[in-house]
Amino acid sequence: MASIVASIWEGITYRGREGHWAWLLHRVSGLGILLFLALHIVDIYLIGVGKEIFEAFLFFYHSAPFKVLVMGLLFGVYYHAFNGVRIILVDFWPERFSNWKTQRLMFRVVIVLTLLAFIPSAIATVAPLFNLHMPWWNH
Amino acid sequence: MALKTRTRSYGSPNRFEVASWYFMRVSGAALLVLAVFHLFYMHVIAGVDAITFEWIVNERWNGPLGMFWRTYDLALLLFALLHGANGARWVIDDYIHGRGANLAVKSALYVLTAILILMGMQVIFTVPLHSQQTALSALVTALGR
Amino acid sequence: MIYHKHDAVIVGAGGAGLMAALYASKEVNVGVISKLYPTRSHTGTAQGGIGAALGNLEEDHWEWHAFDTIKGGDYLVDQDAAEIMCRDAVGIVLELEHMGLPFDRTPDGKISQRPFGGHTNNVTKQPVRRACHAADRTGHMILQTLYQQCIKNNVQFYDEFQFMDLLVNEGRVVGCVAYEIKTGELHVFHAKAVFFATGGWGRLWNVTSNAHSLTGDAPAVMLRKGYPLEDMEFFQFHPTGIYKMGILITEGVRGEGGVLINGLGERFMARYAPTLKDLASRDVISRAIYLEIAAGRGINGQDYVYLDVRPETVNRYFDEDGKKNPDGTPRRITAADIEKKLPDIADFCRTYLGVDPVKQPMPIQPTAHYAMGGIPTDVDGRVIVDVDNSVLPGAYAAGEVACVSVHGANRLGTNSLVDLVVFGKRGGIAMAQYCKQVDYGPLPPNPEAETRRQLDALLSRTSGTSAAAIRRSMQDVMMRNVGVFRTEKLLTEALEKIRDLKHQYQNVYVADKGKRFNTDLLEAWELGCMLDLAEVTALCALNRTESRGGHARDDYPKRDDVNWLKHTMIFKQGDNYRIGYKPVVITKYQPMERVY
Amino acid sequence: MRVTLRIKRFNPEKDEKPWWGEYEVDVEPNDQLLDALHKVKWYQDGTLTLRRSCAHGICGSDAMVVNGRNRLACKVLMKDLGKKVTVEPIRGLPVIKDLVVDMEPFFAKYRAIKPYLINNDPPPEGRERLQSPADRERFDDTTKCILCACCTTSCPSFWANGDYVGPAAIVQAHRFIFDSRDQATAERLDIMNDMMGVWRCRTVFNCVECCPREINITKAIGDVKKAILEGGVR
Ligand SMILES: Cc1cc2nc3c(=O)[nH]c(=O)nc-3n(C[C@H](O)[C@H](O)[C@H](O)COP(=O)(O)OP(=O)(O)OC[C@H]3O[C@@H](n4cnc5c(N)ncnc54)[C@H](O)[C@@H]3O)c2cc1C
Ligand code: HEM
Ligand code: SF4
Ligand code: F3S
Ligand code: FES
Repeated sequence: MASIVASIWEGITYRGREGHWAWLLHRVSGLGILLFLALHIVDIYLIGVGKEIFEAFLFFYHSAPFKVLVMGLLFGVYYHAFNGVRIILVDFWPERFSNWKTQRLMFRVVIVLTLLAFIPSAIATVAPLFNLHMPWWNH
Repeated sequence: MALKTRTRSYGSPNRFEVASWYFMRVSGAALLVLAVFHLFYMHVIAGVDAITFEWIVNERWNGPLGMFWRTYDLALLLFALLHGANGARWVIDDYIHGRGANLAVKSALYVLTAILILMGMQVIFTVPLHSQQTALSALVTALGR
Repeated sequence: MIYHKHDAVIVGAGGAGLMAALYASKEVNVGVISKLYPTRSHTGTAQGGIGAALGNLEEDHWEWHAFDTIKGGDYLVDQDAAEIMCRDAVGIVLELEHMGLPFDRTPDGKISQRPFGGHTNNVTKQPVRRACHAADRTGHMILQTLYQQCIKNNVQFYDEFQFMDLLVNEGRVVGCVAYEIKTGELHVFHAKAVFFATGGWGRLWNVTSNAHSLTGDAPAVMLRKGYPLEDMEFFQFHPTGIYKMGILITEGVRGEGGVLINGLGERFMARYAPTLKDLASRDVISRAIYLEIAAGRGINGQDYVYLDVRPETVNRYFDEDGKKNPDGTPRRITAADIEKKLPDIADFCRTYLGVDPVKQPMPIQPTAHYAMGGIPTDVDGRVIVDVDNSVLPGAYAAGEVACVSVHGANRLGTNSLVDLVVFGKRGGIAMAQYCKQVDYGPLPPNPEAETRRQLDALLSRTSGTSAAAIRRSMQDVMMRNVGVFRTEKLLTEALEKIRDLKHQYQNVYVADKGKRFNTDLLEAWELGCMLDLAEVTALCALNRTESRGGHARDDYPKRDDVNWLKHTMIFKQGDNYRIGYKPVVITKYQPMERVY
Repeated sequence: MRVTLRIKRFNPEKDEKPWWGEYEVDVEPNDQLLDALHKVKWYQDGTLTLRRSCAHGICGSDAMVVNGRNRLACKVLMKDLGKKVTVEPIRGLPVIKDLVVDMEPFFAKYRAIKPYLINNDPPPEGRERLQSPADRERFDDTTKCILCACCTTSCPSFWANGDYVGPAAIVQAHRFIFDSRDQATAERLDIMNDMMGVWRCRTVFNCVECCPREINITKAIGDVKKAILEGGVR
């Protein structure tokens, strides 16, 4: 256990550059998504069990604290997805993408794309709390 | 003494490791479409508040595109879980070194993954039929539809 | 005390030690002791190349190489040894290639070669491309390749073990004592033979290209045990060290066309060596730089000059000299060529000087570089103990620590790497033969007692002078007084000062009293070795009243073949020294005046 | 200029746990960190322990964590470090004393990848094995490695799992895999194809960012991964 803590601590305190932070975030986001996914499967499973119990769960989903978690999830998935593409490019075309200059640039692109996807999603997530609706929503 | 330290020997080529590495990339590419679109669709295009029991059962899975969505959700479920579970396996191999502990945690991961897959398939195949039906008969129904 | 038994022990894991280990281990059981991990040895810093008359790019013969070596060494070279070296070099370089050494290649796939200081076509007197190279990290590649081969052959290494004493009993070597740095334990190695390959001792000087670890431990131990050291007055100052830091800028830069420029913007080497100019032999150039600086023609009147390898400068002088490619077109160099052929040099300049060699000239000054003298040996690495060439059975040496003598008064660039591999191999083979013929001699009683006494003395004091302060004073006085130019006055002064420092050393204080990785203790012990070598260097320099190669006396500016065509052999006797002489072996090449 | 060095000290002979030593030294802007450390060792505290030899970034002795990042102490200048400099031993290897770590596990991995040319044909008589400049170029980058361990000890995969063969060993393997004279490509790729081989690399790039020889390590690892996937070197 001590060694796990130590190696996690090392991972955080080392002053790496883009690649290091990208890796850390990729790992954390991947694990986070997995946890969320597990939860999500359980709640969807409840559809099969019955309407009441499923809707009780939905109520929990629509609560404000949970929205914060959902925002984390959204950010995590977008980031993980775009960064995953970066990793795939580096892996399959090392001669083109595997050097620190391109790598730093790519990380920035990943962050930009993540934000581009995240910002509308975040707005849509918090909107209902303030009784706002996106124009195209029909409920 | 500074004489030779033995190290773990390397050189047992591991087909599974290559396959899993490859699978992470392939499933990642698939998930890029499946998961990102799923989230964007649910949260921005549809809006989470639209998600109710009726909406899922009647519109998503039984609407005109019902079969499409069921296939989509099944693919998403399988890819995401296998991808995520394999990722988690990597992380476990990274941090948990004791043979016993490593095996125990990984076994737990596999069992949980299996259960989650079954649970997920169960819903996708059985809705809106009654939950008592087995997954198999649901599959037959789903395919026959 | 921990006991080991090997047929042979090799001390030092640079090029010479590894080459010996590789060959000896094929026949007998060897252990290699090194105070550094083998890949940290200073051979790894050698840049420019290894000389061998392969003739891959133009006509060349090993006899030409031998002549250049002898002339470069100002005729103090033992000519039989030089002939062996230059002849064997050809085969050994190919052998290194077969071992996997990644030499640069010619367009038709052969080992690429470049010109280097002092290497000539003996007929046209023009520079010849003889230095086989792997970019500017030839030494690195040699070290790596040899270490790789040793791993392949399962050579037993004792990494981070410091040699401290040689064990001699009944007139022959029976082993040695080493200190395990990690634990502070003493280890006694019982062996039939011990092979010294500990490299040079450039750390005697303040501005040096040498590593901190090059402190001359083995020769100092030999000296103390009463065995002679040969030609200690000859220490090479490489003309182009980075100003103040001493980090070496390879001759390869000048091989590629780089020129030396003084404060007036002149290419001053044209005056000192009209034919070879910037590719004249090292002693000639170091002296020229010193003279320019002394005449106030340093850059801005300071004590350095420029080495200029900017393409525009180089190409201008190519035209001026009428330099041609083999196909007859005028020779040209581009910025990309410099990056490609001298990547590490470019990197050093940017890192340490903030100077881009493609755009700016590099400030340089001569730097203490290479020990021509050392432990005397014959051409098979056997250690010689008197002026009549008697050997000490079981003692071997090769590489920079040894004096065969193939470098005479001044070593030619690329010849050290040749020396390492040729004599490392010959010595390794000869030693293996010897080990197969004899039995283990008995160890003396308490073999580690003398070493323990030395270490205990250093550890026992609770106050005193710091080793660092003494070392600094020694390096300063060696730089100032026993440097490129020497006079009786400077040398006498130096001797006094060194003796005073040796006196202070009796009181040196070691702060770290622990057993684990005690480098404080080892540095103090090494300082003792360096002070001994500093003293004999100054003494031999004072004794030799002529100027020859790397030894330039302002008060005796001429070479004096009548009185001084002989090797110095210095012996320690009690607290005093005795100097003897050994004739120079001359085969075909009669001494002539050296002009470049 | 006056700087403060915060050095992580630990002598298992007498310390229970690591502690931070603070030292003030006067340095020139162009001094190496190694010079500053020497000033401490030589004039303030002789017990400070570190490895060093060549003093110009070629021997690979003095890898350490400087201001949170792996560097060679002799290849970083004081002017680039600021007024307060923290120095720690490299991570992932057991500390012997102060800045000195046990390098044996690192070298054991190096030995494990068969770091020597394997070619069982008798070499040609009286000449070299030919190799075109283009073939030579393929592995040029990885021949530069000085085994300083900066890369391996900056790699999160290695910190997490010391069994990972590590970037330095892969760099060395690359040097032979892509050498046209070497005949053991399949065997080498098998070694690299181990579970603790190249697949543990998560393309973190910490190795590349700190390699003092500026070797593009991640690309070398990528080349090896690709060679395994393609079943050989193309
Ligand atoms: C910067 C530079 C550039 C050079 N360029 C060239 C060039 O281009 N061409 C050329 O021909 N020559 C060149 N030289 C010279 C050449 O590199 C050296 O002379 C040569 O490498 C010395 O090799 P060696 O094997 O004798 O010793 P080294 O490589 O110095 O090795 C000495 C070994 O002895 C060990 N050792 C020392 N003391 C002890 C002890 N007490 N106990 C245990 N082990 C000990 C060390 O650990 C090390 O392993 C250059 C030298 C320098 C400094
Ligand atoms: C959305 C598109 C996705 C892409 C493009 C993607 C891509 C990747 C890739 C390429 C890797 C390998 C990383 C490496 O080798 O360093 C990876 C790892 C991982 N992924 Fe994904 N992934 C996606 C979605 C997901 C989802 C939905 C989950 C969770 C269920 C997930 C969980 C993980 C985990 C846990 C890891 C291991 C992380 C690590 O080893 O540090 N990923 N992903
Ligand atoms: S690859 Fe670079 S960082 Fe790694 S050991 Fe080699 S030189 Fe050092
Ligand atoms: S830091 Fe490590 S994960 Fe790979 S890219 Fe470098 S080896
Ligand atoms: S001392 Fe040699 S690399 Fe720093």
